[in-house]
Amino acid sequence: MSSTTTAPERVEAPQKGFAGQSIPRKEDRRLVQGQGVYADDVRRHEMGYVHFVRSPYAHAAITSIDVSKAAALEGVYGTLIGEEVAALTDPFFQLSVPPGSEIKDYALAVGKVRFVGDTVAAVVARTRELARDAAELVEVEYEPLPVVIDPQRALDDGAAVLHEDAGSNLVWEGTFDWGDFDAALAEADRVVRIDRLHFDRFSSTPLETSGAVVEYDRGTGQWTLHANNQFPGFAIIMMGPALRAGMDKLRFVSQDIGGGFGNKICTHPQLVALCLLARKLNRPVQWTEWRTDQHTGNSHGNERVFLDVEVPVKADGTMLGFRCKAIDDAGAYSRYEPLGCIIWAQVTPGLYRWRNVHIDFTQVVTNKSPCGPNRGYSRMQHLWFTERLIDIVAHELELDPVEIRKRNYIRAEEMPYETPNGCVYDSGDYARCLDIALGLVGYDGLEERRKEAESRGKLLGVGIGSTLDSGTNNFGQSQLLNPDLQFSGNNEVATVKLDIFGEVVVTLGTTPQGQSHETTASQVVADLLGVTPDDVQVRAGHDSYWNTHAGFSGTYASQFAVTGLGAVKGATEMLADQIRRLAAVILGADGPEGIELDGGFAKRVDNPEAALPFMACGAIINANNAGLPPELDDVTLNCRYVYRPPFQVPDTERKFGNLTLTYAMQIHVCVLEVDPETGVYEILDYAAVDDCGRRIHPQIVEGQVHGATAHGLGAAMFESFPYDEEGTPLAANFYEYHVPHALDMPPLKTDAIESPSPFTSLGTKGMGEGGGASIHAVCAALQDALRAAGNAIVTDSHNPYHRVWELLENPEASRALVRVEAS
Amino acid sequence: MRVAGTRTYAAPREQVWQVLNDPAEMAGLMPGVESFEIEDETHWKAKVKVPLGLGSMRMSINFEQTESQPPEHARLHAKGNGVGAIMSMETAFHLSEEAGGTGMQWEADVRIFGQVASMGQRVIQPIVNQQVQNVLNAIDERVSATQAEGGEAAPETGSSAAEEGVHPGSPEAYSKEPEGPTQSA
Amino acid sequence: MLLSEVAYTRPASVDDAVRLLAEHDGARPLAGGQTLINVMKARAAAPDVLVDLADLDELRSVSVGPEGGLELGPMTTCTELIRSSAVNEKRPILAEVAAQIADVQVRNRGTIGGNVCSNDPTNHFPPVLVAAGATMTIASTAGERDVPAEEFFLGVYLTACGPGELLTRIAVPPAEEGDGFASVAIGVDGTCIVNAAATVRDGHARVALGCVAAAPVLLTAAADEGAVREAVRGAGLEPPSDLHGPAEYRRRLADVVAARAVANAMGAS
Amino acid sequence: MEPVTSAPVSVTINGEVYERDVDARRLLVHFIRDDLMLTGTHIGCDTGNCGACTIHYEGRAIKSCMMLAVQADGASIETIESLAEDGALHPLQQAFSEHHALQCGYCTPGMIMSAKHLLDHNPEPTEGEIRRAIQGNICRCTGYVNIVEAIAAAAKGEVSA
Repeated sequence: MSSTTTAPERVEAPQKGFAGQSIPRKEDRRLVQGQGVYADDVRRHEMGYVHFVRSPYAHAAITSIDVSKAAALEGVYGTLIGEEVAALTDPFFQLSVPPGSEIKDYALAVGKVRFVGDTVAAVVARTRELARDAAELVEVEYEPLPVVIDPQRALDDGAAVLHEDAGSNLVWEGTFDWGDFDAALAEADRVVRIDRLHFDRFSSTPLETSGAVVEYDRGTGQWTLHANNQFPGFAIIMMGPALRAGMDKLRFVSQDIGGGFGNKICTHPQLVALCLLARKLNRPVQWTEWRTDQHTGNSHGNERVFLDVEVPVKADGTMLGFRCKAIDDAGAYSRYEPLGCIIWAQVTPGLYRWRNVHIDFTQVVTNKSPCGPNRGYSRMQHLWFTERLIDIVAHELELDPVEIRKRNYIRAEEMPYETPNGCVYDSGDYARCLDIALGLVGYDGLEERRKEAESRGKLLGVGIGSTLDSGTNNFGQSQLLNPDLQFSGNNEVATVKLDIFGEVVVTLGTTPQGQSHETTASQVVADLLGVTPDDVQVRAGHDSYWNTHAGFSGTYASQFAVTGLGAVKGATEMLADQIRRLAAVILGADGPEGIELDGGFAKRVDNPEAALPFMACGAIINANNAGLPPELDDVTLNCRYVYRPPFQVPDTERKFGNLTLTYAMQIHVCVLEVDPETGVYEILDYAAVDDCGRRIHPQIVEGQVHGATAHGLGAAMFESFPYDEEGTPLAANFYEYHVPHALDMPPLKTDAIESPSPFTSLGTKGMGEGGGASIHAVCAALQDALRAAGNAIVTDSHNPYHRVWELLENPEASRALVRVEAS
Repeated sequence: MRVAGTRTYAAPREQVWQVLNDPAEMAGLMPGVESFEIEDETHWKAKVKVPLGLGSMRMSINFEQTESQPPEHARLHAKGNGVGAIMSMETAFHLSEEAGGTGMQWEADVRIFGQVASMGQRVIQPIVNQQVQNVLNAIDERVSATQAEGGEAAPETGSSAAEEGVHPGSPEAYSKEPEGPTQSA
Repeated sequence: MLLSEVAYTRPASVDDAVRLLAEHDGARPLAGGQTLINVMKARAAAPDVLVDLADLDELRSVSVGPEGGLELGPMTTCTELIRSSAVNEKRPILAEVAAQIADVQVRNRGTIGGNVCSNDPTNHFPPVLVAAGATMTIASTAGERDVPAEEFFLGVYLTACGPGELLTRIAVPPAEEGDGFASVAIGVDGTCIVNAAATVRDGHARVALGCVAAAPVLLTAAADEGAVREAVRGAGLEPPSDLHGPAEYRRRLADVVAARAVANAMGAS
Repeated sequence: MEPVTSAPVSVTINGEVYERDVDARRLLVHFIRDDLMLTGTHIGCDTGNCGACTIHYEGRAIKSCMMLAVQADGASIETIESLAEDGALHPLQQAFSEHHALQCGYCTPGMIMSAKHLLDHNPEPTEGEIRRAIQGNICRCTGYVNIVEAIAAAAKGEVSA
C-alpha cells in the first residue's frame, strides 16, 4: 500500500450552508444574454486575420512554397512558412523515449506534410475573407508519399516512415505486467480468447472551435494570448522553449470557453505560429479555426486495438485478470502523447477485482490528425475494453451479466482498494449503483418487453456500462514512460482577498469551459467566511498574470472539485484566520479563536454585539493601517494558497504507484430496440447512476452526467473519424459527422449516491469525464439484442446502423473472433 | 476510383485514333473547357470549368501523354488543381479493329484530394461518371463528324449512354454492362 | 465560411431574373440558399453572380390548378408547404415530407425549388416529385418549357434547368389513391441514407428511390410488398458507398424502404 | 439592378437601424458579429448544422450563416441581445439558468432564439414539439435534458420573476 494516500484525512461533515445546494449559477446571467466573451469575440484595433494553408495530402514532401502571389494581394499584411518557423523556433519538446523522442514537430510543417489538414503556411490579411483569398494564392508543390492508415500495419517492413528523424513509426512501447498471469491461467477453469477488439477514433468536438487573438509587445518582448486553450500550464511548457522565450513572456488570458473536453489542450502549434506572426508583423493577429479545420486538424481521441486477448475464468464466473497486446494510434504527431500509453493504467482493472494483468502496449504514428486528450482520455478506451471482457465472457459462458459483475466488482467494504499496479480506489459502492440503475429502467420487467418487441418483429436488448473518473493526476506517471521526465505530483492555485470595501474576491488558476467554477468556488468560500455566494465575487476566466497560476493550472482530467476547490478552501481558511487575528486585536478578544465570522462580520464569541464588519477589516489593512501592532505584520487579507495532493513518485521499475487521487464512478444501463431489416436501432430507456463523493452542487454534477452520456451515445451510434485509403478524412464537418441532436437523445434517468473520498478535505472527487460508460452500455445492449438473431459478438466501440446490419447479415465473422478453451 | 468501359465505332481505327490524338479538337468538343494550350508533342494545359448546377468547379489541368503506340494504344496522365481539390488521373485506351469498325477499351483511375474529397465522397463517384460521359459523348460526336466529312455517315454500332436517352449518373450509367462506364472505388 | 467574391443582384420580375441569368456567365439563382450558400462556403464550386429571387412573389404562390392539382411556386418554403391548407388537402405528402427536412430554421428559409434544383442525391423532394409525376416549368429568354419530373433530374447537382434558365412552376397532379414516403436516415430526420417515395393507383405503385444513384430511380410494380421488393432487386442498382453505408447496405435498404413507402401509400389511401 | 460586389445595407436589429456598405460575399452572421459587434450570436460550424447563429429574421428563426448580409437589406432582425428588458431576464433566459440548461453557454443564444420562435408560435408545446423545435441547435454539453425542461417550464410560466 502506498503510505501517502491511504491514511484518510479528516472528512468534515457537510457544512451547514451553501455547499451541497444547487444554487443559481453565477456564470449564467452573462451567458444567457449573449454577453460571454469567447475567443472569437476578442477585438483589437488593426488586428490582422490569419488563415492557414492546409495540406490536401496525407503524406507528401513539400518541394516548394511560393507566397509571392498571396503577399502581393491588396490587403494582405504578411505570411509565414515552415522554413521561417524552423529558423525561428526549436521543435516542440517530446515526452517519449527514443525513437518517439526524435520526432521533430514544429508550428508549421517543415519539409513534408503528414496528414490532411497539416498546416503548411499562414497568411494574415485585413479581413477574414481576404485572408482565405490569399491562402488560395499560396502555391505549394507536393510530392505525394505512400500513406500509413492502419495502426496494425504501421510497423510493417516497408511501411512508409512519417518521421525520418525517428526512423520508425513507433512512438513508445512497453510491457505492463502485474500479478502473475501464468499462474492465473493455471488456476482458471476456462480461458476466453478474443482475437481483436477495436475502439474507434472520434472526438467530443466542442461547439466553439479553437481560436485566439495574439498581441506582441516589442518593448517587453511579451506575448498576450487571448486564447481558449484549456491547459495553459502545459501550453506554456511546450511553447516557451520552442519560442526560445521565458515562460513569463507568454501571458494566457481567457474568459469564457465554449467547451473543451480535452480537445483544446494541444493548440500550441497554431499558437506558436500566431506568436511568430504577431512579432513579425508587429500587429495583433486573430485566428479562428473553422469547423472543417477542427475536424481535420484538431485533437482526435486515440484509436486503440486490443489483440490476442486472454481471460482466465473460474467455474463460478470469477475472472482472474487478462492479457493482451494493445496498439494505440497517435495520429501524425505526438503532441500530448505518449501519455495515453500510461493514463489508462489509472484504472487498470476497471471496476473489478482482477489481480493478474499483462499488456504489451505499443503506440504508433499514422497519417491522421494528431490525437490528444478527449473526455475520458485513454481510460475510456481501456474501460470499454474491460466492460467488453465482462460481457463477452458472460455471453460465451452463459452467465448473467448482472451476477458476473457483482461477483467481480470491487466491494464497498474493500475500499480504499489498491489495484495490482498500486493505484488506490478511494471509495465507492458499485453493486449498489448497479441495483439503482437497473431499478430505474425496470430491469425485472424486461423479459416481457422483449417478448412484446419480438411480436413487432423487433429485437430488444439491455446493456450495462460503467466508468471510472480517475481524477487529480499524479504527473509522476509520466516517469513510467520516460524516467528522465522531471514531472510529478500536481498543483492548483487560488487567491482569496478582502478588498478595501469588504468585497470578497476569489481568483482561480483554472480555465473553465462550462464546469461552473465561479459558482462552486463561491459556495465553498461563502461557507468558510460566513457570507452568501452573492457576497463572493469570483473572477471570470483565467489570466496567467493574476499570479494565480501554477505549473499544472488548467481545467482537465476531472480534478477541480479536488485541486481547484482544495486551493480555494486553503486560501479562504488563511483569509478567515487573518480576519480573526485582526478582529481579535481590534475588538480586544483573547486570540483569534475568540472571534467567529458570521453574516459579513467578525464577532466576539463571548459578545456578538462587539462586531467588526468585513468592510472595516478591509479598510484597516488596505487603507488605514497606521499603528497596527507588529503581530499583524503578516496579515494582508490577500491570501494565495497552492493545493498539492499527497503523491509519491511511482516505482518506475515495476510501473507501480498511485497515479490519481480520487475515483468517481458511474453505472449506466441502456435498453434499445433493433430493426433487424435495416440495423437501425433506437434507445428506449436509459439510466445513469453517479457516485462522485460529496457533491458541492448536485445539479451541476447531474449536468455533467447528462453531457458525458450524450458524448458516449454519440460515439456509439454516430460519431467517428474514418479515413479512406488515401488518408482523406471522411467526416470533415457536422454534415458528415452527425452529433446527437434533441430528437436523437433518449430520455435520461439519473440518480446518485455519495461515497465521500477519504483523501480530500471536502470529501469531493473530481468528475465530469465519464463518457465511456454509455459507449459500452450500447455495445452490450446491441450484443444482447442480436443474441436472438445470429448471436453476433460486438467487437467495435462504434456501431452505426450499417455496422449492426453487417453483424446481423454475417454474425459468423464476429463469432470467429471469440473462443472458449478449457484451461 | 477506377472507371472503365468499352465502345465500338463504325469508323476505321486510324480515324478514331486521329480523333483521340487531336487534343485541341477534343478539348473544343468537351463542355467546360475555357482554354487549351499545347506545350509540346506530349504536354498540354487546359483550364476547365466543371459545371455542377450550383456553380462551377474551376480547375487548371496539366496533361502528359506517357505512352503512344499509333494506332493502338495511348496512356495519359492528368493533374488538376482547383480550390480545395487536387485531381490526379491516369487514363489509357486500346483500339482494336473489329468487323465494320473499331473497338475501344478504356480505363481511368481518378483520385481526388483536398477538402472536396472530404466533403464529397458520396457524390464524387457519380460526378466523375458524369464527366466521363461528357468525354465519351464528345468522342462520339467527333468520330461521327469526321465520318460525315469523310462522306458516308455510317451509324455507329456502339453508343454512349446519353444517346440511349439515359441520363448520365442514372443507374444505367453505373451498370457493369460494357456500354457504360463501370467503377471500383 | 468566408465566401469567394461574388456579385449579387435582386431582380424585381421573373423576366428580369431570366435576363440576368442569361446575360451573366456563371450566374445562378439564389432561392433559400440553404444548400447554395453552404456550397459556396467550401469555395469548391462557386457561382460568379447570384440572382436573388427573394422579391419575386409570383414564384411564392401555392394554388390549385384546373384539374385540381397543385401549382407550386418554387420559392415556397418548407414551412409554407407544411402550413398550406391547399397542400394538406390536395397532396399532403408534400407537407409530410417537408416536415422531415433538416430543421425549423432551414425549413423557414429552404424552398422546394431550391431543394429540387440543387438535386443533392440525398434530398427528399426529387423522389417525391418523380413518384407523384410532377411537371416542372422552366423559363429562359427563349420562353417556357415543361419537363416531366422524371426527366428533370440529370445528375448530382445537375437538372434540366441549366445555365440561363429558371424554374418557375412545379405542377403536381391531383392525388391518386395514396402517396407514401419512407427513409433510413442518420439519426432522427437526419440526412437520408436511402429514401423512397411511392404513389399508388389501381393496385399499381410508382416508386422513386433516392440516394442510390445520382438521380431518383423510378420503378413501377404491383402495389404489394413482394412485387415491389422484386422490382427493386431487379433494378440492378449500383448505389454509391460512403461512410454512412457501403453500396451493399444501400442496395439492401432500397427494397425495404421502397416496400415501406408503398405500405405508407396504401395506408394513406 | 445590375450585379454588384458590394452594396449599402440598411437593417433594423433589435429596434436599432444600422447602415453599412458591405461586400456581397459577407455572411449575415459575420456582418452581425464583426461589423456591428453584436457578438452574442455565435458560430459553431461551417455547414449550417449547429444553429449557434440562430436569429429571428422578419419574425422567423433562421441560421444567419446561410444568408448574405446584402440579402437582409431592409429587413428587421432580433438577436439574443434583444431579449432581456431593462436588465430583467426573459422568462426563457431565467428558465435556462434555473434548470441548468447551459454549461459552456456557447450554444445558448441560438438555442434560446429557437425556443423563443417555438413559444411565439406554439405557447403550449409538448416535449416532442420542444425537441423538434431545437433539432437544428447542437449542444455538446447538456445532452438536451435540462434544455427541454427549461423550455417547458418557461412555456408554463414556471419561472421565478
